[in-house]
Amino acid sequence: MSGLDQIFVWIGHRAAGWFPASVQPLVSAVLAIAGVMAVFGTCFALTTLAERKVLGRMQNRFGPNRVGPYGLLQPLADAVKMLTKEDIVPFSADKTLHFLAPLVLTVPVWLAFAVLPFGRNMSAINLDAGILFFFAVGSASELAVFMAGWSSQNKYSLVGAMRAIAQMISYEVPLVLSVVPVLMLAGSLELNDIVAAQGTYTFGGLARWNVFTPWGLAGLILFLIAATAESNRSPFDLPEGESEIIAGFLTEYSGFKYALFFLGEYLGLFAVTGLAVTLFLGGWHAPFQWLEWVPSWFWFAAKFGALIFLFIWVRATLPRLRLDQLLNFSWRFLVPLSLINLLVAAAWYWTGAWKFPVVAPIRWLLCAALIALPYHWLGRALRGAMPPPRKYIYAE
Amino acid sequence: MLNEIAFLLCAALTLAGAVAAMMLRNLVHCALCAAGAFAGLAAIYLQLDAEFVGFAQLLIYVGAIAILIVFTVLLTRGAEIQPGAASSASSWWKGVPVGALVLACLIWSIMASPSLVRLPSPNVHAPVKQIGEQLMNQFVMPLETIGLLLTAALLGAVVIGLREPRTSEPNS
Amino acid sequence: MTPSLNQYLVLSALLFGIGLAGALARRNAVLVLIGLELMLNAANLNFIAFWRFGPHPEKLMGLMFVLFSIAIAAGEAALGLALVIAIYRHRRTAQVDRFDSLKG
Amino acid sequence: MNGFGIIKGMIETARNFVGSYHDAQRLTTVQYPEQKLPPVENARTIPFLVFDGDDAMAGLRCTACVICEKECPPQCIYIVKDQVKKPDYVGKMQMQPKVFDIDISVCMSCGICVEVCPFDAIKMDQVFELSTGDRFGKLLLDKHQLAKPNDYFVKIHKTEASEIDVRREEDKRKAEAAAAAKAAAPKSPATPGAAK
Repeated sequence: MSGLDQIFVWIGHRAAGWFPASVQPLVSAVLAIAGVMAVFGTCFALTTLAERKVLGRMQNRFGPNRVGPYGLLQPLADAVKMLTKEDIVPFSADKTLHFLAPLVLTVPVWLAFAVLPFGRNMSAINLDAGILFFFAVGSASELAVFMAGWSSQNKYSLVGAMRAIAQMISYEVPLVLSVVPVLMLAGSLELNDIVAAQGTYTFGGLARWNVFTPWGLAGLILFLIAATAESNRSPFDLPEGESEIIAGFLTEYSGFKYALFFLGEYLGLFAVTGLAVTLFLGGWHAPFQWLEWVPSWFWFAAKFGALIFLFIWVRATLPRLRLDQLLNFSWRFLVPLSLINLLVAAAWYWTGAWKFPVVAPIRWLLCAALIALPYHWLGRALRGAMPPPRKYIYAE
Repeated sequence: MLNEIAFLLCAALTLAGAVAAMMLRNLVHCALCAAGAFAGLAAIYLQLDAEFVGFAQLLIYVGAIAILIVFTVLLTRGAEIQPGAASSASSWWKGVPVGALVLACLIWSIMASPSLVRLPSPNVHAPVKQIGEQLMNQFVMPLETIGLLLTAALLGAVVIGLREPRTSEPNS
Repeated sequence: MTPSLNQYLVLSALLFGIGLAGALARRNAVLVLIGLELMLNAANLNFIAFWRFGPHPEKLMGLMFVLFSIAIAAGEAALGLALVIAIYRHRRTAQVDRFDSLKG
Repeated sequence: MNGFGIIKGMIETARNFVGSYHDAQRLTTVQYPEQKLPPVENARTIPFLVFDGDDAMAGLRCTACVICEKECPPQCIYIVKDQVKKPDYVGKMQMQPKVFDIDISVCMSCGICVEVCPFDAIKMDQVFELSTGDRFGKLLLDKHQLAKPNDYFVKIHKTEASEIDVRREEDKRKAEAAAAAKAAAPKSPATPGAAK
């Protein structure tokens, strides 16, 4: 079990062992960085391909299948195309900010991977305030989007950037609030502790992941919705809604800078997905006790891949929202629901002390009802707040 | 030595950001430079072993306040360089001497105080858990007050920012 | 060698001076607010530095002060900027020296 | 129940996703360069010139009447009449084009030339792989490139072509009958026209 499980840790140790002791921390840090960048860089390439293929299949098309066997070399072709394109900077653009924006977006996103535990003993740094670090470095992306949109001196860019910021600010609130119950129940901001808190098994060897509790399930769904919006993905892709504002804040970008934006957006999605896996899906723990022999990093990767597939699936299914629907949905539905979810988590915590027969199902149902009823009411209220369905006079 | 260099870098970033934020003519540049200064300060907090505060600084100042400022700049059309911008240079005579005077006082008192040349206590650690416990015990009253204050500020900002319904004004 | 307390205090003083000079000299209300934030940050840096170099860092007093101060700064910024926008709606300007009459 | 529609939609896309792997009916995409759909009979791209027989230039139905040139809305047809005449299918002497060019970069595939042609000489083609690296030279087709045998016309527009063929056969037969009658009626001396 431990051989394959710890193979990357072992490789890192051996590689660092060749260097003098004084630089060993530096070397192991560099190795961790290189590992993360290599793995998630590849992951980026594969996801762009997978996204196009899965989207194609969901729309009864083939998707890319020309470059290489089954189109597997498509990312390579895309990369060559992107990097050989002319880098156009608009004449009236703010050159410095136009240049800095992709960097400001991409660099902090890489930092966010530092605290994610990818497997047993496999996180680059153990920060005491890991979650806070994650959200703190993620907050730079809003400024980057603004810089990109404003510096382009293009009205579509500016509108896209303003939409992006309004959306990111609105959805950051439920994103953080849906994480709080996990922190409350785990009693720590450190991601390794949160994973460890989900590491035990209950009856039948089923894992005690947060998603198997009412507040965890609700939290995961809230988190995923907010994460979709944070990473500007469909159905919340208004900032880049190509049918309305060309490409939003990306309109004036081309070539390598555009590729960097693309990379930054996907990495942001990966980081948030990794966080969802860590917080709600038990991190690198196996779902059943008898599956513990499978390496921990495999479980992380499997859950990660499943969530990425889910994001692609949602993108293939749902149409884009309107801006007022988007903001109403956040402030009138997600934020109150995530606040109520806090109360549910507290109720779950207090009912944990109950001692009478068949307590587990009762406790589960009670807490589930506590979140399901507000969900129903808020949903109805939200539907009431929306304008009524449009009446068509001529088309019918 | 490494610490010293890191400190100097962060300090340089902070000061450069602050000076640029106060001197540049384009308000969006000012706001972004201010964000840079706030980020530099966060780095200095991290260097001072105040992890939690450093991240909070980054989250709140860079993630929220800088964005708010940028939004306000755009909403008040401040990004355009006004024709009156040249005259604002003439008001430097008000600000700079006062700032320099205060600065001189502060620096003089810092330099004159011998007790301030001290080295940090070793191995300071501020675990998040301890911060949380303190917030819930010793500082629970300020915490609640802050909560109330923030709620009031939120409501106040919304009320102020609300566009009042267009009433017919007879004399306009 | 690590930086001493003096250096942090000098940095903080410089920041305060810059913020003060800017807040007094610039006429745009947003810039005045940025200057205020810089001064507030200078104070925060002082708190952190004194906490770190002080005799009882384990009591976390300085940290707590800064946490509360950051929270207040956030509220202050939100309110201040809302005021700027509200005034801009009435006067079509964000220059502070034009806000000189109480009558709207 | 709120959110139920989303789940229904996601089931639908999932059904597409799974179905597209084992249900050929769903994947309607044609892998173009390797597979091609058989063209529909009414498909039309650019005009071509129909000729009868084996010799393209001799059998060209076009009589250089320049109606099409005049009618063409984007004016992409360019015709120069030849001085030499040649007999048409009924044996009548007709003009023939010396130059017949169509600039297919200008042609908008409206088919008006086909409508107005009284000789069934110009018809719409179904070729579509017309792209070329030479923007000015290769897109200007002359009469040698435009001429295509009647068999080809029959192949692509079966209904229309057979109708025309029947009509032309009839014309030919009538003309022959007329010629024969003419040759037969005045038994006496010489009829120079009929001999020709």
